[in-house]
Amino acid sequence: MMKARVHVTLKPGVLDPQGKAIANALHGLGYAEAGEVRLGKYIELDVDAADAATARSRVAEMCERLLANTVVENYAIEIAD
Amino acid sequence: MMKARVHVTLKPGVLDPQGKAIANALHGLGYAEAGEVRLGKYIELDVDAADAATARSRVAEMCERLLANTVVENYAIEIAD
Amino acid sequence: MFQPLPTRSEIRESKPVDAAVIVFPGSNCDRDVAVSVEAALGRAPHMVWHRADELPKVDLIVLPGGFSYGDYLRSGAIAANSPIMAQVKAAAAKGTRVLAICNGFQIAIEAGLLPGALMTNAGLKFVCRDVLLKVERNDTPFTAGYEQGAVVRFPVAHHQGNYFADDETLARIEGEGLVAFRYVDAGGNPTGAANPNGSARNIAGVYNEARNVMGLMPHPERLADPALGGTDGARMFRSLLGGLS
Amino acid sequence: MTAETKITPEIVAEHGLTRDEYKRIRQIMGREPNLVELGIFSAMWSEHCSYKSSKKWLKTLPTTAPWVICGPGENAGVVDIGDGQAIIFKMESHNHPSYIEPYQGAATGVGGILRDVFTMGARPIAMMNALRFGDPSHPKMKHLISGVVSGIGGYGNCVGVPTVGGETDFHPAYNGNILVNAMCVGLADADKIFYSAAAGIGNPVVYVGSKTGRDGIHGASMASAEFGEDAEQKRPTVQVGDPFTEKLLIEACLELMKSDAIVAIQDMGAAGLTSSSFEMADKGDAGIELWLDKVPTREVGMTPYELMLSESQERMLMVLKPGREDEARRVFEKWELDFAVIGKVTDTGRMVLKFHDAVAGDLPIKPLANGSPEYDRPWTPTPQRRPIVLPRGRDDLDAVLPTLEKLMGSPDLASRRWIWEQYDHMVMGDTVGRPGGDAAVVRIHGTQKAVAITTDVTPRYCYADPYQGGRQAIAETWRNLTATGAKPLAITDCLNFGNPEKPEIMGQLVGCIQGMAEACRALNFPVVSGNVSLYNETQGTGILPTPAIGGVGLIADVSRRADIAFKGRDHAIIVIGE
Ligand SMILES: Nc1ncnc2c1ncn2[C@@H]1O[C@H](COP(=O)(O)OP(=O)(O)O)[C@@H](O)[C@H]1O
Repeated sequence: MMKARVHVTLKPGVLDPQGKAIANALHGLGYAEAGEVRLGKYIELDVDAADAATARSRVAEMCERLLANTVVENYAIEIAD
Repeated sequence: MMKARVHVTLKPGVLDPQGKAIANALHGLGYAEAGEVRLGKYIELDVDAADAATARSRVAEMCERLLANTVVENYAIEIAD
Repeated sequence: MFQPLPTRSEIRESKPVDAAVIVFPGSNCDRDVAVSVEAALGRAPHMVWHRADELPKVDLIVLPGGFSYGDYLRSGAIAANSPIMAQVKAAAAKGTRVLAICNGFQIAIEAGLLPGALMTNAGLKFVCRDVLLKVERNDTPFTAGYEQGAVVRFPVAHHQGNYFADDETLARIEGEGLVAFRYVDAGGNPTGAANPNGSARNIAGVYNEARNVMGLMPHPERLADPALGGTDGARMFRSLLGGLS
Repeated sequence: MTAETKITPEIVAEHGLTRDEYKRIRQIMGREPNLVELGIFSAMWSEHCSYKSSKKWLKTLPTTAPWVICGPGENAGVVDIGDGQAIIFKMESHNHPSYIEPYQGAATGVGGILRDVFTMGARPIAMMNALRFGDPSHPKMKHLISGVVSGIGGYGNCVGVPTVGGETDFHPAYNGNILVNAMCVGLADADKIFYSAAAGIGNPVVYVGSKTGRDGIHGASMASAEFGEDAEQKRPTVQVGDPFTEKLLIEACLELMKSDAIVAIQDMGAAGLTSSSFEMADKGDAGIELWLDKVPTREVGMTPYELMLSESQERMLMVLKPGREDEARRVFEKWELDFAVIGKVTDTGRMVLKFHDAVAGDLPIKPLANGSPEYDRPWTPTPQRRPIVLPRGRDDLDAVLPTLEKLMGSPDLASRRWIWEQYDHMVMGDTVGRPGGDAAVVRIHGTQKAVAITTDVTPRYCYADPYQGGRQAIAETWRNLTATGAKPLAITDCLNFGNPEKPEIMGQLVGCIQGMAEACRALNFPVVSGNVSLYNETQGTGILPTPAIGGVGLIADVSRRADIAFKGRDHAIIVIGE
C-alpha cells in the first residue's frame, strides 16, 4: 500500500471567495499580518500499486477524471510508502 | 512576507463522509487500487512576520481560532520564505 | 419575436414527445421537476436511475436539482461520472435536448456538456430566494415561450452557483450568444445587488454551442404553479415540450 | 477498559449513576454487572433516555383526541388528516452537542429528528427549528449562531426536506447553553404506519445505514450532565452527520416499507444500538440476541462496549419477517447502504450480547426498561412576581416612533430573513406559505389540503410565571395556526429546563407543564410527542424555562388559506380580541 498526497489548488487568476473571506475574518480577529489566503483541498489516499511511478500515474488519472476540476484547479501529487 | 502552508485534516476516527463518497466514486470509475480516502483542507497564506518562529506561532493561533475546527480537526503548519 | 404558447390540446395533438428525468443518489428536485414536466406534457416523464444501462428514447432529458452524492468533493463532480452520463452525453451530441437545473447544471458543467465552472457563492452561504432573470434570447426551444428580453421570476437555492469562466471563454460565450439568463433588477439591469452569488457578468444560465443543452442555477419548476405564487417557470416546460413536435 | 474491568465506585460515578441506582442495578442483575452492562444501564437510565425527573409530570398532559392515531411513546406522534392520510411529527433538542460543535451538533439534530419521523413510515415533508442564543455581543455567540444555522441548512438542504420556519430568540441566560430544537413533519398512509415493537420468535434483527465508529460514545450521558468549565475537553465525542447517507436511508426505508417485509423498525438515536434494541424488545415483550461482531464497523478493534454505546449517525434497526432478508438486502444495496443481520428475536425476555460466540452481556429487558428510576423531585412553586408598573406613556407620535424604532431594531424583533434564506424552504414543491408569516403552510402533495406548522414559546413569560407562560405558549401556537385558516390538530413539545435537582427549577418545569396541560385541555389540542432536555446550565446558572411548542393544523382547502400580507389600499384593518 502506498500513500498518495494530493494538493488541489485554484489556478492563479481564479477568484477564491472562500480564501478572501478567510483573510477578512483574520483581519477582523486582529491578524493584520495576514496577507492573501488561498483555500485548496488536501486529499490523502491509499493506493495499491507495484511501484511509486505506477501509483503516481494512476493518481494523476484520478485527478484528471475526478479529484480536480482542471478548468479551474491545478493538482500536485506526492507518493510515499 | 513569508508563506505559510497549513494542512487541516480530520482527526483519526472522525467520520469523513466526503472521503467515503470519493473512494466509492473512484471504485465506480474502475480504480480498484484506491483504498481509504481522507479529504482535508489546504490553506496557503502570506504572513508578514519578523521571522519564521513568530510566523509559526501566529499561524498556530489563527488555526486554533479560525482555520481549523479543533473539535474534529488537526492542523499542521509549514513556513517558507 | 414572441411566440404564442402552444395550448395543452395542441401539445397533445402534436407528435407525442417523451421526457426523462435522471435520478442520482442525492437528487432531491427530481419529483418537483417531474410534476412540472407532467403538467406541460400531460403525462409523467420516465424516471431513470443513474445506474441504468439504457436511456429510453426521449426528446428531453432533465438533470434535476439536489445534492447528488451530497455535493461531496465538488458539486456535481461525482454524478458527472455516473454510468448514465455517458449516454446523456451521447444523446446530447445527437441533438436531444438537455435541461440542467441547479445541481443538474453543476453536473452538466462537470461532465463537460457546458462551458465554465460553478464556484462557491461569493457570500459563502447557501441562498434560497426568488430572483429576477432576463431572458437573453427567445429563439431557442427552452425559451420560445418568453418574450425577448422579458424579466421573469424564478427561485434559487444553492451554495455553489457562482458562475466562473476565464475571460477568453466569457468573450466566446457572449460572442456566440450562449448566455441564456442573467440575474437582473426589475428594470432588467444586471446589477451587483441583483446577483445572488457573484456570478461573472451576472450569468445565471448558459447554452452549449448547438443550443440543445441549457443549464441554469435558478429553478423554473419552483414557480410553475399558481398556488406557489407564480408561473414564470411553467413557460419553460411548455416551450420545451410543446415545441418539440 | 475491558469487560473484565472491576466496577469501582469511580467507574459507577463516571457513568452518571448514583449509589442507589447502582444498588438497584445489582438487584436487577442478581450479580455485579460487567462494564458493558453498566454502560447499558447508564445510557438507559440517563435523564435523556429515561425521563426519570419528568415522567411523573408528563403523564398529566392530555394526549388523546378522536384524530390522534398515536400519542407519545413511539418515535413520533401520529394524527389523522382524513382521506386515509396521517401526519407524523416530533420535535427534539440537540442543545449540548450544538454548544460544543455548533455545525455538527445542529446538523445531527436535524438528522435525528428526520429519522424519528421516517422510521414510522412517513416521508418527511417539512422541518422547523426553534433556536435560543445568548447575547449577540457575547464573544462566542457569532460562531455559535452561524455554525448552528449553517449546520441546520447543511443537513436539511442536502436531504431535500424544506425547512419552512422556526423561531429565534436571544437572551443572556443562554450565553453558556444555547438551545437547538428541531421539528420534523412527515406524511404517511394512515394504514401503513410502522411501530417499534419487536415480534416473532426467531425473526432476524437487521442493521442498516452507515457503519459504526467510535462517535459520541457517552453522548447520551453527556446530554444529561450539567456543563462544567471543562465542556471543551469533551470534544472528541462529537458525532459527524452525513446528510447524503441520510437521504439514501430515507429512500431505501420508504422503498422497503412499500412491501410487508418489516415487522418493526427503530432508529438508532441517543445511546445507539442500546436504546433501539431495548426499546424494540421491551415494546414487543420479547427478548433479543445480538451478534455484535456482525455490526458493520468503520474502525478496527471496536469492543462490545463501544458497539453498544456508539452514537454514529444514519443507522436503523429493524426486525424482518422470516425469509425476507434477501429482498431487504437488495433494496439497501441498491441505495449503497450497509445491511447486516446482527441478531434474532427470542422469547427469553433478555438481551443477550454475543461477541465472537462469547457472551459479552446478558441483561433482563423489562426490569431494566421499566425499572428505570422515576423521581418525584421536590419542587417549589415560582414565587409570584410583582407586576412591573410602567410609567404612563405619551400618546403622541414623537414618543412612539423612536420606541418603535428601537423595538424593531432589537435582535428579538429583527427580521429572520437572513436565517431562512440559508434554508431551502421550497424544495418538494409544496411550500405554499413560506417563512415570514405566523405559520408555514405546506400543501399535501397532489391534494388541495395543507398543513400549517408553527413553533412558539416566550421564555421570558415562562420565567416570570411558568404556569401562565406554559398556557401562553400553547395559546400562541393555536393562534398562529388558526391565523392561516387551519384547524389546530395537535402539538409536540421540547421541554428545555435547567437542573431538575434544584427545587426552583423543578418548580418551573411543573408550572409550565401545568399551564400547558390546562391550555391543551381547554383547546382540545393534545400533545402527541415530545422531548425533555434538562440540566441546561453552565456553572450553576440555568437557562430561562423554555418549553418549545410545535403545532400542526389542517387546512382543508389550500386556496382558502390566509396570510399576513396587506392585500390592497383602503382595506379596513380590524383588531379582534382584548
Ligand atoms: N430559525 C428559524 N428558521 C426558519 N425560520 C425562522 C427562524 N426563526 C424565525 N423564523 C421565521 O421568521 C418569522 C418571524 O418569526 P417570529 O418573530 O418568531 O414570528 P412570530 O413572533 O410572529 O411568531 C416566522 O415566519 C418564522 O417562521
